[in-house]
Amino acid sequence: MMTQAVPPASGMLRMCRILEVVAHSPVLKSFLVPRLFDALPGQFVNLWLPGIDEKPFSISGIRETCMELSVKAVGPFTRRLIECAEGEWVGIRGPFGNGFPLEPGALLVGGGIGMAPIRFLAQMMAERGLPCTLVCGARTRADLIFEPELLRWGCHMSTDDGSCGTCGQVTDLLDGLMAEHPASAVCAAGPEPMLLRIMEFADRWSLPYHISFERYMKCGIGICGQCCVDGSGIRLCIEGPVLNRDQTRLVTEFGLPHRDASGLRPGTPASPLGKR
Amino acid sequence: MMTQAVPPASGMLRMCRILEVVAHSPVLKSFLVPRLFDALPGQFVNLWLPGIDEKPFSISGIRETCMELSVKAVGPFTRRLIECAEGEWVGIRGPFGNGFPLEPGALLVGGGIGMAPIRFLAQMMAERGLPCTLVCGARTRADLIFEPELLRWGCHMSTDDGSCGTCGQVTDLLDGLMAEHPASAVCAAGPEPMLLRIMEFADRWSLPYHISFERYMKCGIGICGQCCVDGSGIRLCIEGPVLNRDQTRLVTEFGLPHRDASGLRPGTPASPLGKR
Amino acid sequence: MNPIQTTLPGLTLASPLVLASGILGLTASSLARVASLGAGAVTTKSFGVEPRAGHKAPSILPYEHGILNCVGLSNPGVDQMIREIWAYRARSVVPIIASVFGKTVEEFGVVTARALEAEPDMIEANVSCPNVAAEFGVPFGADFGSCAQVTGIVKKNAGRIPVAVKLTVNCPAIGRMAGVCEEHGADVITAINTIGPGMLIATDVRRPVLSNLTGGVSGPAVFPVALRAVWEVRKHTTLPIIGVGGVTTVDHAVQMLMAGATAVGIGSAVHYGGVDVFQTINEGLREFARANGLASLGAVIGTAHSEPPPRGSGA
Amino acid sequence: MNPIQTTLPGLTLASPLVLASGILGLTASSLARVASLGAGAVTTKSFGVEPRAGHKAPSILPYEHGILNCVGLSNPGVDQMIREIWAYRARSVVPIIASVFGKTVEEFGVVTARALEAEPDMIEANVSCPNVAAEFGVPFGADFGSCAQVTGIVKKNAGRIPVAVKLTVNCPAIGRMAGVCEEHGADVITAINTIGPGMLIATDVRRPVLSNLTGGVSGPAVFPVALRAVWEVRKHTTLPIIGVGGVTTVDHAVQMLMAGATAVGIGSAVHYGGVDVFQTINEGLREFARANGLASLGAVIGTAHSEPPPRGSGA
Ligand SMILES: Cc1cc2nc3c(=O)[nH]c(=O)nc-3n(C[C@H](O)[C@H](O)[C@H](O)COP(=O)(O)OP(=O)(O)OC[C@H]3O[C@@H](n4cnc5c(N)ncnc54)[C@H](O)[C@@H]3O)c2cc1C
Ligand SMILES: Cc1cc2nc3c(=O)[nH]c(=O)nc-3n(C[C@H](O)[C@H](O)[C@H](O)COP(=O)(O)OP(=O)(O)OC[C@H]3O[C@@H](n4cnc5c(N)ncnc54)[C@H](O)[C@@H]3O)c2cc1C
Ligand SMILES: Cc1cc2nc3c(=O)[nH]c(=O)nc-3n(C[C@H](O)[C@H](O)[C@H](O)COP(=O)(O)O)c2cc1C
Ligand SMILES: Cc1cc2nc3c(=O)[nH]c(=O)nc-3n(C[C@H](O)[C@H](O)[C@H](O)COP(=O)(O)O)c2cc1C
Ligand code: FES
Ligand code: FES
Repeated sequence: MMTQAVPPASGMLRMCRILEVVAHSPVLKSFLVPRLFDALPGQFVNLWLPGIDEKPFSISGIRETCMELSVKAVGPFTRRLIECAEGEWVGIRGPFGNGFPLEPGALLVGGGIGMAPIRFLAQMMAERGLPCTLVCGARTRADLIFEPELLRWGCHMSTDDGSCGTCGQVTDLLDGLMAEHPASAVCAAGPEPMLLRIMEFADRWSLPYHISFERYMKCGIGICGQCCVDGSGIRLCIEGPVLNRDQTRLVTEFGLPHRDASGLRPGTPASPLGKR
Repeated sequence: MMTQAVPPASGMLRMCRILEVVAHSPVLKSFLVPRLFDALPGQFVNLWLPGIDEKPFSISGIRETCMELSVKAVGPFTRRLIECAEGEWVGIRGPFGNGFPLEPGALLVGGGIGMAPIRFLAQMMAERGLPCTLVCGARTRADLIFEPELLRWGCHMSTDDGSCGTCGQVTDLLDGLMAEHPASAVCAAGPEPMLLRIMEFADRWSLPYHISFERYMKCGIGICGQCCVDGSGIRLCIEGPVLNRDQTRLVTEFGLPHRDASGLRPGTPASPLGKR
Repeated sequence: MNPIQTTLPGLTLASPLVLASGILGLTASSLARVASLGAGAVTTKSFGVEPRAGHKAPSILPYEHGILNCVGLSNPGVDQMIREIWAYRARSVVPIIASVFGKTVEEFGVVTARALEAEPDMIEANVSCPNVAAEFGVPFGADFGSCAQVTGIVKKNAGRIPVAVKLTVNCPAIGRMAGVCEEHGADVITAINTIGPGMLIATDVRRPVLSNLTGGVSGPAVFPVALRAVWEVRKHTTLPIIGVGGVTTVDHAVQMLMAGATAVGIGSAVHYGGVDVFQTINEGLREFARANGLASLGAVIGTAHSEPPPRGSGA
Repeated sequence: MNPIQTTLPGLTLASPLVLASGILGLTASSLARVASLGAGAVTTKSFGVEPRAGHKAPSILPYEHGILNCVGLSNPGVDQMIREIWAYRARSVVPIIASVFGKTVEEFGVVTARALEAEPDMIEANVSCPNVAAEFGVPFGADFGSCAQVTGIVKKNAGRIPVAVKLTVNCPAIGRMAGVCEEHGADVITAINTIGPGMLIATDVRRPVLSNLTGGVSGPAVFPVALRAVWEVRKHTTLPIIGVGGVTTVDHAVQMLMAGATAVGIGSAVHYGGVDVFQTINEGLREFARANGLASLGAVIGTAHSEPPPRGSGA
């Protein structure tokens, strides 16, 4: 009768005020909130706008007393979120997930808003004096967040329209960089087509890789099953969102439209596949 | 939302088997159970006989791996309890209460089954090399538990019938002892009439005293109010069972029949005292 | 001005914290001690016409997340409790609520009439006890009709003294039940009593531990359930509410106020925070008022109702 | 011999631990993973005829002693769930229970009939959803009549597949409710669903946190309530019981068995003990069997009923 189950505190809500808002572009902003906990690059939080909704966001950086989240307006929630001002109350639950490993000599690749966790990873590796090569891509210069910082870290950049760095896709840079400075591993976050090309690249060079996935999430604490990837059934909110090669290979839904809040994958036929 | 109230574990039930039964007399037995926790002399536990009832008992001693309870058969529960054999399961909740202070040079006085906590106190003071004078009394030799041990500690004894030690009441010995070796304080447990005489004695010699009280108890965790003494309202299961002079002086029900399980004091008139 | 002062019908409380019934509420001395330690009002143990020893021990059993109890309405009976309340009133000016119960509707009337002899500041009818007259002995508080009857008879017998009805969450709809009480004359709703009931089994001996097999659950485990109940009562009535159930922290107390409670009951928290819990939470509430620039905590009562969040997308 | 093997109608389970509905039960892969990690059976998320997004977030909110949820029966609908069960069956031999719900009695019938296409090992009717046809939309499981109707129609439509009815403790008397289910053809009782519901308020913003304001409570806080419910069901029926609610330790699981459960549901414990909780508790149960010289855990099922302790002295 005495075997105590101590609830891990991580899933519980904490309220805090937004300390500072940094606008990168009209649709891209970073929010500084108090550093409520320690976290690893790749881990994420659920951010609650009271009365609105709660959604997952990667931690994009941690400083002594504050923590940063970087948001791209893509739909109702994120559009509302980027209107938030300094001093507004938000709820935070987390940190959730596993995070990236810190691999000296790794190639860190971020695409679009996928730069958020990669920036935190680069920051932490720089702090610890671990060498790495940073590569980032976006559609246009306006989508590039953290630009000054990235330049300081000697980041290789590409934009689809050439408005900053190389013209083309971030993956176009990789083979060249690899030939110059062989990397030890690849850590990447970004849109799924980009991730697919990065996986091909890593396979080509036999590099270990660690890739951050996004799926619809609800609980963050590993019980609702909403974020389980087809194939292995691995929960991205616990065992992910960063998966390694072995884990990624088991994902059978790569590139398919994501399951929605009901668990349905858009586009799946309405009638069952058949009977045994 | 995160302010956690951590429940103190002390009120929770633990099950264990009786390790050994020591019969002092047909109505007096000691039970050795595993040492489930550390405790101070004067603290007590609630002992549950599955399916029967649960009652409070002082801890009468603690050794490396076991803990002792000493029981006198006085009613249905204790009569059943002393029939229990080695290997039987009992439930234990505790340790409850405050315990005696360890006062070097104190006079430790136990009467009847009140020897239980006093014996533990003597044991602990001996272990710590703290000097003390031990006095104990009983109606007859058959009521004297721990006799061999007491003799070893040079205990002064009295029995009402003279069958062991001085003939008379334990309190008769005190003035003489005090004249010989002035004590620093008195720690006592036993029947209330004896305690009353000890308090008078201590007042006469201006000695601090610490007296263990018994009242009807239910919860042991300070919420039911069953053990609150009239006057101060102090809870004997938390702030007691050991009270000092200042606390004892506030007890207005000293020597009255104890409140029963309903909270009623036997003998109180059935109609209210009157109106304002 | 005392920022944490609150009012209940006919009463001013120096603190919103009310000692809940059944906790340290058996004797004048115990009640007076709790009053002196910072309670804004104290409630007696529920009493009936006759003394009751209640169930055997173990009748109070903490588990990791709360406390189970089957004390079984043990109480020394109305005669003795009149004396205790009387003695309490000689010692403390802190308001005292007399909690009463009956096995029948009539008994509720009788015990209320008798309790008046002690001139308590409020009568609280504990309707969680089983109605021995009803089929299956369901509690008065689980049935709209019996709850109405009890409220009516207690109100009638209480004269000018305000009446609280203490509801259980084990009923079809606590908000509507509160509405029924309001219609039948209740001045205050106290919500909630223990929930469940629950059971714990000692596996080594393959037996339930509580002497009565089951016991009501209180303590931090039940806080969200109590908070929801207070919220519902507030939605359905305009009566002042004493919100009870699992309150162990300052934040819990503030949540209760925001859900609509005018006062906040403190029961099991005495186990978790000691008798100092009244002072601890009072200080926290004062600090909360200060930090939020509130002249009075009254300003937050019911505020969580004012902007209902949008409903989820599901039906 | 596997000492922790247990049986439910038509099924042999290698472990008494059953993944509870709504936990990791949305997809074939997730269910198969849990099965491979030691569950004796798995239950799908409850599904209805149509996909439902459920309530907005936060819809799942842990507090210190348990978890609140208002996911609102979100599910991809019967078509998709048939595919998932189908895919699961291609991957795992561990029995799968299809949990179904409807907004009306008829819908329960329809979804059951459709679910049969996937040939699950058991159908579990989740009667905790509100009956939209009833006054005040009380849940089917809170009303003897509606619960009987649902049981009847699900049983009729399930053909030879055994039917479990999953009861809520928010009903007048769960033991009698189980009796009603038994009379109307239920083969198994699953008890219990979440309790409460509960609410939590974020005091800084003076708002309830859950999008739907309130949510059902699960997790260790509710264990004693679930245990008592299982005990009552056992008292009133002879049906096998899947005991669910707050089980997070080996001792909890053993208590459930002793109270009368044949199998033990594991839900929120996945939060507290990780997905390894199945293996952890299985090992503990094996050790329990060994230490107690039991060839089979079956020997302890219901044993806490065999020697009812004497009643307390109170009435
Ligand atoms: C682990 C993780 C980390 C993320 N990190 C960031 C980040 O650092 N910065 C950032 O801007 N965005 C991040 N996102 C994405 C962010 O959660 C979505 O952009 C946001 O939820 C969209 O909500 P909406 O209402 O604005 O748009 P909607 O129109 O509702 O949705 C737009 C897209 O976001 C996805 N989405 C919506 N709700 C959820 C949900 N509950 N969980 C997961 N995906 C959802 C939808 O599937 C859709 O593809 C992250 C997502 C995950 C899973
Ligand atoms: C702090 C404390 C320490 C004690 N230590 C010891 C000890 O070390 N050894 C020992 O033999 N006895 C001890 N007792 C007394 C012991 O609890 C009672 O003897 C026992 O409860 C009697 O139960 P019964 O059914 O045998 O007798 P009953 O006939 O029921 O009662 C006999 C006497 O015990 C008292 N009693 C009964 N129930 C309780 C109860 N729940 N709480 C308190 N008193 C009760 C009654 O008031 C009565 O005076 C202690 C009591 C207290 C309060
Ligand atoms: C040991 C104990 C005894 C109780 N006795 C009574 C009682 O006599 N009358 C009553 O109305 N409530 C009684 N209650 C219920 C409390 O007043 C309160 O409603 C409940 O415990 C929930 O609040 P809490 O979590 O703060 O304890 C009792 C509770 C406990 C724990
Ligand atoms: C997030 C979540 C979702 C749930 N969804 C369902 C459901 O769809 N159908 C159902 O019958 N029970 C559902 N339940 C209830 C569980 O199956 C279980 O009965 C309850 O949580 C108590 O068990 P636990 O304490 O082990 O979690 C859900 C519970 C949780 C926490
Ligand atoms: S978000 Fe619920 S399991 Fe991952
Ligand atoms: S025994 Fe309950 S308060 Fe002391």
